[in-house]
Amino acid sequence: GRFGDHGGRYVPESLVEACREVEEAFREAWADPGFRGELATLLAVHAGRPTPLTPAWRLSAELGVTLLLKREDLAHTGSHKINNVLGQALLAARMGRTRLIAETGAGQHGVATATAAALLGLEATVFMGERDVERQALNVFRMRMLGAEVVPVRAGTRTLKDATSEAMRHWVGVAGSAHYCVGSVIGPSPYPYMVREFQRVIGDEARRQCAAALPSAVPDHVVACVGGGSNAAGTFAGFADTPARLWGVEAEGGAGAALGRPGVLHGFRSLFLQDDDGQIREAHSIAAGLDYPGVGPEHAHLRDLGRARYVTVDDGEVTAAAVRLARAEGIVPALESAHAVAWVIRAAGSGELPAGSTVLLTLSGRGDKDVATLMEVL
Amino acid sequence: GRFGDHGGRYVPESLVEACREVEEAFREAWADPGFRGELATLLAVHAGRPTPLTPAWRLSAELGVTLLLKREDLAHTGSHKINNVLGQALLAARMGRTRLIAETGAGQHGVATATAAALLGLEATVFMGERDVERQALNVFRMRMLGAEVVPVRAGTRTLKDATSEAMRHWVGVAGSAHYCVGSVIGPSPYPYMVREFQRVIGDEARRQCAAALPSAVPDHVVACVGGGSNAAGTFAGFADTPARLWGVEAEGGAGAALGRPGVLHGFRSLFLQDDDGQIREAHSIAAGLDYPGVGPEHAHLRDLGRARYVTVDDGEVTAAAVRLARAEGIVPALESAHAVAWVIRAAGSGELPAGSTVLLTLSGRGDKDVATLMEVL
Amino acid sequence: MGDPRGRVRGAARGLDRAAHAVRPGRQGRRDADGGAVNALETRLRARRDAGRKLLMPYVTGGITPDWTEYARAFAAAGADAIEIGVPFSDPTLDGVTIQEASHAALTRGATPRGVLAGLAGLADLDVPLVVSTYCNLVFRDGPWAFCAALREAGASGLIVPDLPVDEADEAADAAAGAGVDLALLASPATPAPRLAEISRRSRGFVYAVSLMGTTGTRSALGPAATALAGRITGLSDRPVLLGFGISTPGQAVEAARRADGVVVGAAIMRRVLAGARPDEIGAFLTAMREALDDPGA
Amino acid sequence: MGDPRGRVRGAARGLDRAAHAVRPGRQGRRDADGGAVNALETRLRARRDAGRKLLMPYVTGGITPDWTEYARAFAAAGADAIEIGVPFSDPTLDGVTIQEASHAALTRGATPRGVLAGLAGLADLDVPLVVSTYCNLVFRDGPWAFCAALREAGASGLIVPDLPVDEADEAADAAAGAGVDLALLASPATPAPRLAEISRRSRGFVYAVSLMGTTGTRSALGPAATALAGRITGLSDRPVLLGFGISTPGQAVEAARRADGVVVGAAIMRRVLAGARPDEIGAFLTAMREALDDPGA
Repeated sequence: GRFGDHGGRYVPESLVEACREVEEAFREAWADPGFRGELATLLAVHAGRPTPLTPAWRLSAELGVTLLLKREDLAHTGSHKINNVLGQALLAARMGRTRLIAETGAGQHGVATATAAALLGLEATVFMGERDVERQALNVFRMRMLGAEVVPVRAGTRTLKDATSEAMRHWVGVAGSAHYCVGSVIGPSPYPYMVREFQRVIGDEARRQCAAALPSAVPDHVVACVGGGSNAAGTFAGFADTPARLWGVEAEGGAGAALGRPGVLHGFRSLFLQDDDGQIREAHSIAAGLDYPGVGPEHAHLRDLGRARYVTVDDGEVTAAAVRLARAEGIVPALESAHAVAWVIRAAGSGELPAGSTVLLTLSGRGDKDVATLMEVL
Repeated sequence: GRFGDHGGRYVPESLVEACREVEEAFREAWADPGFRGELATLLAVHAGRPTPLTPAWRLSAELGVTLLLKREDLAHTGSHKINNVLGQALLAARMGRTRLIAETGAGQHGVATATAAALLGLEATVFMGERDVERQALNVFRMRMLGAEVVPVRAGTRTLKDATSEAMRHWVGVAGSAHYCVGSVIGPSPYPYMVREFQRVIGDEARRQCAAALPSAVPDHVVACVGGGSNAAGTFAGFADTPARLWGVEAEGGAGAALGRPGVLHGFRSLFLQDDDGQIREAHSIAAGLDYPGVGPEHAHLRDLGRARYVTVDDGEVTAAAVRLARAEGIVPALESAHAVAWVIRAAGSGELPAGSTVLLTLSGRGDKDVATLMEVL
Repeated sequence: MGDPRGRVRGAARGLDRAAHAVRPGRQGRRDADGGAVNALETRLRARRDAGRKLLMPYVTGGITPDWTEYARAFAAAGADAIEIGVPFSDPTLDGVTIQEASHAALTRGATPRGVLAGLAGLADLDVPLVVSTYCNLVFRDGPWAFCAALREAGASGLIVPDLPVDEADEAADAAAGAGVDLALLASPATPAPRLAEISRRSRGFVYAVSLMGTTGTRSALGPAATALAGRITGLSDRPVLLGFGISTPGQAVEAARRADGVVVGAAIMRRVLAGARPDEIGAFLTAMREALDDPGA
Repeated sequence: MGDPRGRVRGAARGLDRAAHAVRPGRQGRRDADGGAVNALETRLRARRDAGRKLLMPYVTGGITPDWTEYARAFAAAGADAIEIGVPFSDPTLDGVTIQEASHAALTRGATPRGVLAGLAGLADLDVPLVVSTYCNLVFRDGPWAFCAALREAGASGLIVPDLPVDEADEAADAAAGAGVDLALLASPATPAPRLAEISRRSRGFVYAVSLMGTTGTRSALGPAATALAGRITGLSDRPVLLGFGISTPGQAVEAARRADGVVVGAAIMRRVLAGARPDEIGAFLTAMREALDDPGA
């Protein structure tokens, strides 16, 4: 459960046994071809995998690079989140759990969890900051329509960070019957590792698709946005053993990897935005899914190793990139994903991505959910 | 351009030549492996085809039938509309047109058209009833974000019917430079035929997928919702030469095929809701995409032949079906698609679909767009 | 001159301005054998051949309770034919003015039956009545029934803007059977062979659409308008009326240089919708009549 | 009786209620060599062995400007140790009351440094001070620095609820190095071998969590609570304090049947948040003290 200095299992003693059970069940399931096959079937027939690899023809021409988009926005429920929740829901059912617990910010992971729960006949309880409940009323309704219970969290900043804390508190009391379905490569061990494994389907598919699409087989650069970092971790996993340079793009106001300092929160040791006293700072990003003050421990480790680099873009670049991708390719990206696009645009302009480079970018989700936000700022 | 007594080209003389040019260009393109290949590539790498065939495990068990869902909700932009607009946009570019014109009701076809236009570097002008512009502000913004011009139509009932009329009026003046991208299997010849051909990818894929999924290879019943009827026409096309029984499910308040009388509107002869004088009646459905007083001429013909049957469900059955599918399968369907689900639920209960039947249902789109509507009624 | 029909255009100036100057018997429109003698086309040809530029004003049937008074004012102002629109719920070839007029008439309760009954009340007028409407109303009870009703109401012509020549067979037969002239439309985009067919199969007159667009007033007539009229008159001896966008005496005169006459619709209905009474519309048309009769004035 | 430590529980009744009855030298907490003599555990063992049931009240440092007065009231009411929470922004194991208290203290400007400075002002009290906080604050400058600061401030114990035994090595070394007792937590879900390890490695006392849940008052103690205390006392001679959900004298007495004492936190902070002054909290604790000392009363 360690990624160098990061990771670990910094949880209340009451949760240690629950985490250990998840770890044991996951390791056993992951080694079981039956489980792997069942998950692969669900991903194919229900979630729409493999997702396509789309050459961004016009934007590539404009930028002078070959840009390929891994289209997680086309996965069921609108983002890569479904890959992970289907895996965890299947695991929970295998463990005899009857309910999923999840935290959610903008609601994407909550909707995905509610979806997987419905599909597998489990109950779902989703914790969501009260402020997000108000801002994301449509996603709240989607979750309820899917049969999930949505619990507004009134503590702290009433956003994702607090929803995560509350989900952990709730899990303490029900760990014997409920599985905590963490939404990113965060949380106590084995979550960062397990979620990465469930998301590596992105990278594995993209690796094969790049091999078919590129003369070089492997792209020169692999780019993904990073909040907790699950789509990036899943993407990077497919290219870890290649010479591709890995780039994680964070929100300027939520840049755990780029700007955080070592700390412990939500059960894991990693890099967190915090003040000199160690109080966690509230993250700020136009993309609700990047509005998290930390980063998954594997990313902290990849940064320590220099294997991946972490960069930031600001909200203005992000909205401009979203509009540019929409107009050039007919794809309205999630604002999270637009961070990766924004950095590619900047880096192609600055020469950090040299002309002629091949770039794989994981488009983690679709922008439908962000239209109201964009209407306010554009 | 005829389907039995239906179809034809009842357009102002000013549009006859434009229709003829579309027909000629389409026939030539459709016979050109280069065009077919280019479209197939776009559908695969950009729109996410093939879409999966999802066994509705839990609902099947509840209903006592084997229900397979053709997942057009997973196609890019959220519905089958993209199949048609990519075809027409590619055709328009081939014809040297620089702009697409489209009508839209809820905005799905408008968003798809704006998307295809962006992808192929065309301009787009979308006509939308003023009432729909107000009701569907998010989709209006999506279209504008994709670079399309959205023109509110203030005539008549200020909904889809009037937007269609206005798009035709506009086309008269610009037919030399702009292509009218009709959104369903309606309009003057060659549109009903051409759109059906562009949508038959649904049926062709489903046919192959059913052959792999079902011991009988072909389902006993094929069900799709019908507004203008493009997803149904595309689905039926794949099963025309099989013994499968074909069912088109209409909205009670927009049932052109089930309740309409012969007439001519928007360039084609078919079945329309109208009063004794021949004035077209306004359609009413909770699903904006079925809010059209007519039906494509091929459906009128299939009804005349008895090859397909057309049935209706009411708004209450539709919302109940949407919730039931969401809870059973983790799929929130578009309210249009929920019509087909509602009828399968009813017909399985009544024995019209006998126990043990195999049923293919085309889930034409996803329900994200309808969440606000459902919030009001549930 | 290149005029294939060898008429003396200048002769128009010698005619009286009022329509009754030519005075065809209105019983001609009721002739049971198909009415070749006194049908619309006969009347228009005669006037055209006499050197008169033809004027066909339009009114939406049922637009006001006393809408037939507008037709009477047209006649008094020197109309050579009168177009009466039977309002349809979805007038896809009409611009905003006639859309609005149609909507207003339908809101007032106008029906095809009611409009035709109004026409019957114009039986004393000595001007051919031409009904225009959309396919759906013609096909509702079938074109045979519709054309019979037209004839019964005293109409001698029919215009169906969404019925191109390719789709016109049955309606043409029905119209001919009822002694009603089905006028076809031609547009600037119509290719030559097709234009010949339209000219050949049209009855009453050929309705030349002046521009690629909908009905409605325009600030200027494009060159395509008169070019189209010229193309048709080069193909056929049938009267050619130019319509769409003609709203001023000057435009009417310009249109009539190559065409045999003009249709004026939206320019009238815009005034009617603004509240103009029949006498005011009459004055507007009188000015147009005078300009057509004396284009040099 | 099954008590493995063979103490005479009834002896507790003979003790004075006030903490100074046992009177260890406060200089003991400042002993440079690690303070084995006067450290937290020594004190608690001594009292426990004397038959006294232990009471450790909790206050959130910085909750009011004069928050240390609450600690003084605890001491006066007969506390055997005092737990001072250093507020953290994200108290994931705390229920709503202590979350609210932490938030309020942070909003007032409370900092770890400030709270420790406050502790130093309690140097005259004759009750061991135990600091509780979350990992992130302990690790901010490293556990060695944090534990040194604790010692400097006069604290003799440390509780870190999100630091399970598996992750505790470095912090345990640092605490030991600073002469601070790092108390570990045990929960009803902890399996037997692990419970043994926790009991062995914990210092000061073993913090037995009464239930699977967060801090906060509960209407009743579950059977798991006393069962856990029994399991631990069966494994180790170290004092066992039962915490989470103990809010009434009756619950304290019930908890102390198997445990060596109780931790009372949310029940106090709920009153503090409602405005209770130190003397009112003192009265509340005095009642609890009396019940513990005379459970039959």
